[in-house]
Amino acid sequence: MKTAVGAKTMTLVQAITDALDTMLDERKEVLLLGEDIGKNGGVFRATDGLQAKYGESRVIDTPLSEAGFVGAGIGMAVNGFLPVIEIQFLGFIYPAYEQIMTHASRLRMRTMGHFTVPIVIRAPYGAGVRAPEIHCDSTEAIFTHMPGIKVVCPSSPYDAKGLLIAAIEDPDPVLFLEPMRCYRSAKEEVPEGRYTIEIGKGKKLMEGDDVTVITWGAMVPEAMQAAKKMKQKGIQCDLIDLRTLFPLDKDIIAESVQKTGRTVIVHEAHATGGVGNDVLAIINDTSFLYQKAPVERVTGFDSPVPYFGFEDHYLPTPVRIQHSIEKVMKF
Amino acid sequence: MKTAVGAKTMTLVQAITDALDTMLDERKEVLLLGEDIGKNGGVFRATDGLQAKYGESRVIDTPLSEAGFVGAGIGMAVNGFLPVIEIQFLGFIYPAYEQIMTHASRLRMRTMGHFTVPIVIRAPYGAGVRAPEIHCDSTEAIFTHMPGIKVVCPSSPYDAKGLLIAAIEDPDPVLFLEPMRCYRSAKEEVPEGRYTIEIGKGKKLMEGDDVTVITWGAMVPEAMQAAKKMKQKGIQCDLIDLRTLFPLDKDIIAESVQKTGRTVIVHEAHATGGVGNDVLAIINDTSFLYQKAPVERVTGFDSPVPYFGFEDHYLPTPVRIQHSIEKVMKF
Amino acid sequence: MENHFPIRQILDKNGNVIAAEYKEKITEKLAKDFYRQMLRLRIFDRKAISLQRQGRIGTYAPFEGQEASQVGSAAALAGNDWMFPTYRDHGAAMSFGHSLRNVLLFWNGRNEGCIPPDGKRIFPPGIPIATQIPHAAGAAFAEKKKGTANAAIAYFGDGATSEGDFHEGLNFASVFKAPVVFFNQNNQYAISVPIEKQMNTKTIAQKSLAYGMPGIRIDGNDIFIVYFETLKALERARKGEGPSLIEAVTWRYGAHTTADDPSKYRDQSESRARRQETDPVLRLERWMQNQGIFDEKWVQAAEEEATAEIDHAVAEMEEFPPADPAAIFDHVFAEPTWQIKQQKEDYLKVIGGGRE
Amino acid sequence: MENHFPIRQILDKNGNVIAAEYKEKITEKLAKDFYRQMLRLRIFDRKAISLQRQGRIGTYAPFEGQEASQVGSAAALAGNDWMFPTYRDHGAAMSFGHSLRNVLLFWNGRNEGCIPPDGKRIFPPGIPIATQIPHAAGAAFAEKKKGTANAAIAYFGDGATSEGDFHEGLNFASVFKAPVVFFNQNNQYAISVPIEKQMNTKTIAQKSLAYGMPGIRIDGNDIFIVYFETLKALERARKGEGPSLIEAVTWRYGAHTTADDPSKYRDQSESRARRQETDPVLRLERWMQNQGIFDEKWVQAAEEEATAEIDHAVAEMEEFPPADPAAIFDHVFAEPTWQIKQQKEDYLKVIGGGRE
Ligand SMILES: Cc1ncc(C[n+]2csc(CCOP(=O)(O)OP(=O)(O)O)c2C)c(N)n1
Ligand SMILES: Cc1ncc(C[n+]2csc(CCOP(=O)(O)OP(=O)(O)O)c2C)c(N)n1
Ligand SMILES: [Mg+2]
Ligand SMILES: [Mg+2]
Repeated sequence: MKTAVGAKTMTLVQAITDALDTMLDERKEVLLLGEDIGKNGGVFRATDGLQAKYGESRVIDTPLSEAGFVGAGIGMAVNGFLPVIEIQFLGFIYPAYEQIMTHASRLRMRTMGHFTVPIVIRAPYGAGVRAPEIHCDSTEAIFTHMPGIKVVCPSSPYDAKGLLIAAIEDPDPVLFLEPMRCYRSAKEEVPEGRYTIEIGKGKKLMEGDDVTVITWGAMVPEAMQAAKKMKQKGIQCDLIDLRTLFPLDKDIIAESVQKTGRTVIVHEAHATGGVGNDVLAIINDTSFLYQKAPVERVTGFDSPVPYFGFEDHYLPTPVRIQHSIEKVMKF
Repeated sequence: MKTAVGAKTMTLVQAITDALDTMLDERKEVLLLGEDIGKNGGVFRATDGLQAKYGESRVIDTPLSEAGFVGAGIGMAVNGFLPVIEIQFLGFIYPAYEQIMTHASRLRMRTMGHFTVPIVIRAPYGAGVRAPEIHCDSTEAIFTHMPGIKVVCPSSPYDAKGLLIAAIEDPDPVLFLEPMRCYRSAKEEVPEGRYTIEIGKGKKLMEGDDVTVITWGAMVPEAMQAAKKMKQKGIQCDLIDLRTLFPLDKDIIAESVQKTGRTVIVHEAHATGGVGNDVLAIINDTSFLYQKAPVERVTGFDSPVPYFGFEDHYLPTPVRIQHSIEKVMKF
Repeated sequence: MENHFPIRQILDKNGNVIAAEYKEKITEKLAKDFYRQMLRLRIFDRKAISLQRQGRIGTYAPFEGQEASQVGSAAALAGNDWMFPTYRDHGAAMSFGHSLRNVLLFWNGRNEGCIPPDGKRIFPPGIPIATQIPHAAGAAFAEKKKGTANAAIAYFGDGATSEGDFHEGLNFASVFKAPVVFFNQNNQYAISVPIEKQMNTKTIAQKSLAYGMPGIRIDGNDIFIVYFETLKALERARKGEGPSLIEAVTWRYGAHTTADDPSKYRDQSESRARRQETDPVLRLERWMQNQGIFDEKWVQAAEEEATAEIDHAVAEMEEFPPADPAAIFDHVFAEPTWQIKQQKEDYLKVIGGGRE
Repeated sequence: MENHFPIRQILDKNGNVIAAEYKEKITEKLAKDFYRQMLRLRIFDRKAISLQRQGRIGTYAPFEGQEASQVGSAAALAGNDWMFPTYRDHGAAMSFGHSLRNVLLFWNGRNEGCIPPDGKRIFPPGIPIATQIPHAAGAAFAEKKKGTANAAIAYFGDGATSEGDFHEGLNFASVFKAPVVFFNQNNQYAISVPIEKQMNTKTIAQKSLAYGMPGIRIDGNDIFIVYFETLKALERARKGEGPSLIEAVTWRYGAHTTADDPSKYRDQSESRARRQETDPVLRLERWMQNQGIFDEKWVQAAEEEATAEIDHAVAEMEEFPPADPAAIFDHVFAEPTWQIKQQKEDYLKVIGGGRE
């Protein structure tokens, strides 16, 4: 295991590129598959320069066919490779849903470990960048409900690189969600070379005794902003970035809720069936007697993600989050 | 609106056939699409005799292509028909997931009501009949999270017919889940002719003050058995069959939980991301102060539905349900 | 296979009619109408790009270079036919009668932009690639069931042929002899992926053989062949003879969308050369010149007329009332469910007079 | 198209070799080996049906009638090749070396049945139609990347050609010249749906034209053409020339599965007639008879040997330890997540010594 030597300041999308570069370099079984990831470097430039560096045999532009290349990726993974597949936007993963649902996630179980599928599927997700419809979905919950696949969602450059490397090294399929709204919105020091962050562990971004605020991905900056505003009003938030959506970090949730007794969950996906409800279930199962107020969920609405002219109305905002924090405080 | 005149004793699958027959007769826009639904009458005989009665132009065998015929069904629905589409088993709906997710459920919103998709997608679901793998999925949650489609799941012949007719008459897409384990397991009086049951309304199957038991579909008989056992032990269950999974019947849940303060939710889908968590969220939102114990969930495990040699271990049983009822009672 | 599916033309690149049987059919009126429409679309397209650059609309997908394919095919439709365009086919949609204002609203993130004019059966642009193809098959099959002579046209690109929905849609239509024309614009790129990496066949037309339907490969920059072949395919459809596949070979000069930088993946000199040699507007101009009917003044007037129309549409788009958040809640179902009602109520309460 | 893709044979239905170039290649040894294998599979298939009737295994998909397609194609594989069968291709899998016990376990609802013998690269049977086709393309592409001469074979039915995954898998393989053979058994029905309602083409072989790959239509009940054409296709693959499509025209005599009643949708007399005329085992028998090498005693011995092997496998299947619930939890991930650990613990506690 190499140790990181230097460090560079980079954006989240650059950290992704760096992680891919690191792993292409470290393990010859790693290869990239997807639409426009070669010369074009991906529509978000996440694979920029990698085909030039590693060649067309490692960084492979596929036909426009998500079921085809995810299915073929499964075959390659079973046969010794570690494919990292880019889905151009999460909203275009649905044609591959069957391959993921009935094969990638089940093959280990079906064959009791004889065949396994160590693939990573990367997908930018979320609204807020004025993209056309279907480009803005946040449908992580249709994967967290699918046994046999892990779902990861970093919100910072440092976490993105460490988690992506962990995902590539994970012996099981991982869906790796990238908040496109955070791709270039902030920079951070990121170590050079290989390092990993454990899948399944959340991170405390702010410590506070009054209310637990739980979120992930593109909603982290929104929640942070709300938490800072509340601090000015004397309310201290315990702010958690979950980072992994399956398996959720039960301990960090329970520890915080047992401290504060009040919880606000923030996600941009629809309320019904959202991952927020899994957090709620953990609170129910672990911290029932500690709860001082019903949990508040600040989420996208139970409507399709609207066209971008309406998206600012659709997405949770710091104001909506503050309202909910105040509500649980007042209960 | 015709009024039902006579009544017949029938099984759930016969009630489905009867509903289809009634609507094919009442409305010429209704047509059936699917694999093997013609001469063969469907692999469960749900469309038995209907092609002979209404002809090949109304009861249409399609090529083996779920995305194709769901997609075409959307086109037909937009153009004036009321397609009722049979998916052979819920586990084979995934190839059509994109069509349902990005089109059937969104078209009304996308066009602000200009184009609409009044289709019904019928699918047998669930384990417990010793069927091969993928034939046993219970993945309702990947649809309840999808805004723009309703999800219905009857457990009795009477409800099945009334709800299917309501689904066909509904101006929006409806996923209609049929518990194959209940297809022929019981008979009931079913009125002749057209009648409807309101989508979105649950049903109380047993009244009791001690504990609320909430379930649907194929788990209804299991929960009923557990509730009867508990009655012998002096514990009175308030047993609810939800019947519709989106939109959930908030009122029946709140009313019952506010009475008993204790809840057990039973479903055969995986725990994480299951519809049980939506029930939990409703309890959190409406009945926090009434809760005397954490909610118990008795569900399928967070593993792919296993091969049928293991399915009896996988599925919730009356014993597991009783355990959970005792647990919430003892809390 | 390339020999079985040669690229057919009526007008060669110098503007000469090389298919004698069409000489009569190509009237001055038809030519001028086509020319005016292509000009109008080209002006629109450039305007839209500049609106995007100025931040007045969102990401935009230009179609310059593909005007002959879009105008020629749309012109072949009858008023009651169905159109299923993609994000790049608003050229076809506008020439079929879609409102310019609504097209601009669509690109400005407004659902209102998906609503076609009364009576016009234009589907909202298909964003998930190839998914509109089964819809067109179904809508056409519905027309057949109703016993009308209406047909449907589905637009899609070269890249779209790789998706399962392309295959399933064509198979469905062929089995049920649905009256639909599958109109492929092979602009030879799917974003950055050239056709050689998209498929192992040299033509898209030959894929028709997998469905037992007629397939033809045409010069998509020759508006006459586009028009007459689409007309033929529609006639077959109306007569109950089933679907057809048309491959119109063309080229987009510009970026995939305004978010794309084509210099990353292809030599821009090729687009420049094509503008000189195979441009659809220029080709028609050459024919008109050959006929001695090309009139600069008429062109100028047509340009001015189009510009005025487009400017008017831009103004309408910009004066359009701001997005009403109620729209998020009011069109999910015919009747909102309790979740949606409650979410609407809560949200309107939070934003009070307006959104922060 | 039918003329372009005639059904090729080596052996006609009377057991005469009609393709002279193969006379030398068809040896007694080869014929006897094929005969023995087909016999063994037929006995297995009938046994499995009777096991299902007796409730000793679950729903079963019989392949009787398709033995030549399955044995002939599997025989062409090399030991290190990959096989991607469907639920109807355990004939092929067993003749490629899969364990009979495990095949029976699979049909008895045991995941253990999906595990191939050591070193054998046999995928578990594909249940969702056509989904194994892209896997085969990918596994084959991986072999190419590794620089081996290994190839893959994907089995699928006529109905499977309608699914998007068929199209996407063939396109992927053709673009990357993956060493894979797409082996279609056209038994002319997808459950109850006859091929005329499945597609508008008369052949499946012609669908190869959509991918620029060689396609051939063969008599799937003629084991020699199956064997030699699969061998050819595999050779092409090994040489880096890419994938091929083989359509083996055949027929299943029985039900789709033991849960199906074919008399609902087709006249059973056709199956009876086919048994007399085009049966794959009978055809080979006729050839052997023509050669004067058919020996009733040898057949009887082969039958007895197969029966003993199968009875042994049935006994092994029935003696197999009962399903251990731990398996539900232990193979979801390499390391169980906390949910699974907790669920396992809770469940084992509830069932205590055993399940009620
Ligand atoms: C299912 C899906 N996958 C990916 C995308 C992203 N995407 C948008 S356009 C495009 C290329 C389409 O190429 P082509 O079909 O040739 O049409 P063109 O853009 O050239 O008109 C891609 C990959 C998408 N919209 N839908
Ligand atoms: C995606 C999917 N849809 C439906 C089914 C149900 N089903 C099982 S076999 C079958 C017919 C398959 O026909 P074909 O491909 O011709 O193969 P055959 O059974 O004739 O060998 C169907 C519809 C399935 N297994 N998967
Ligand atoms: Mg293109
Ligand atoms: Mg078949």
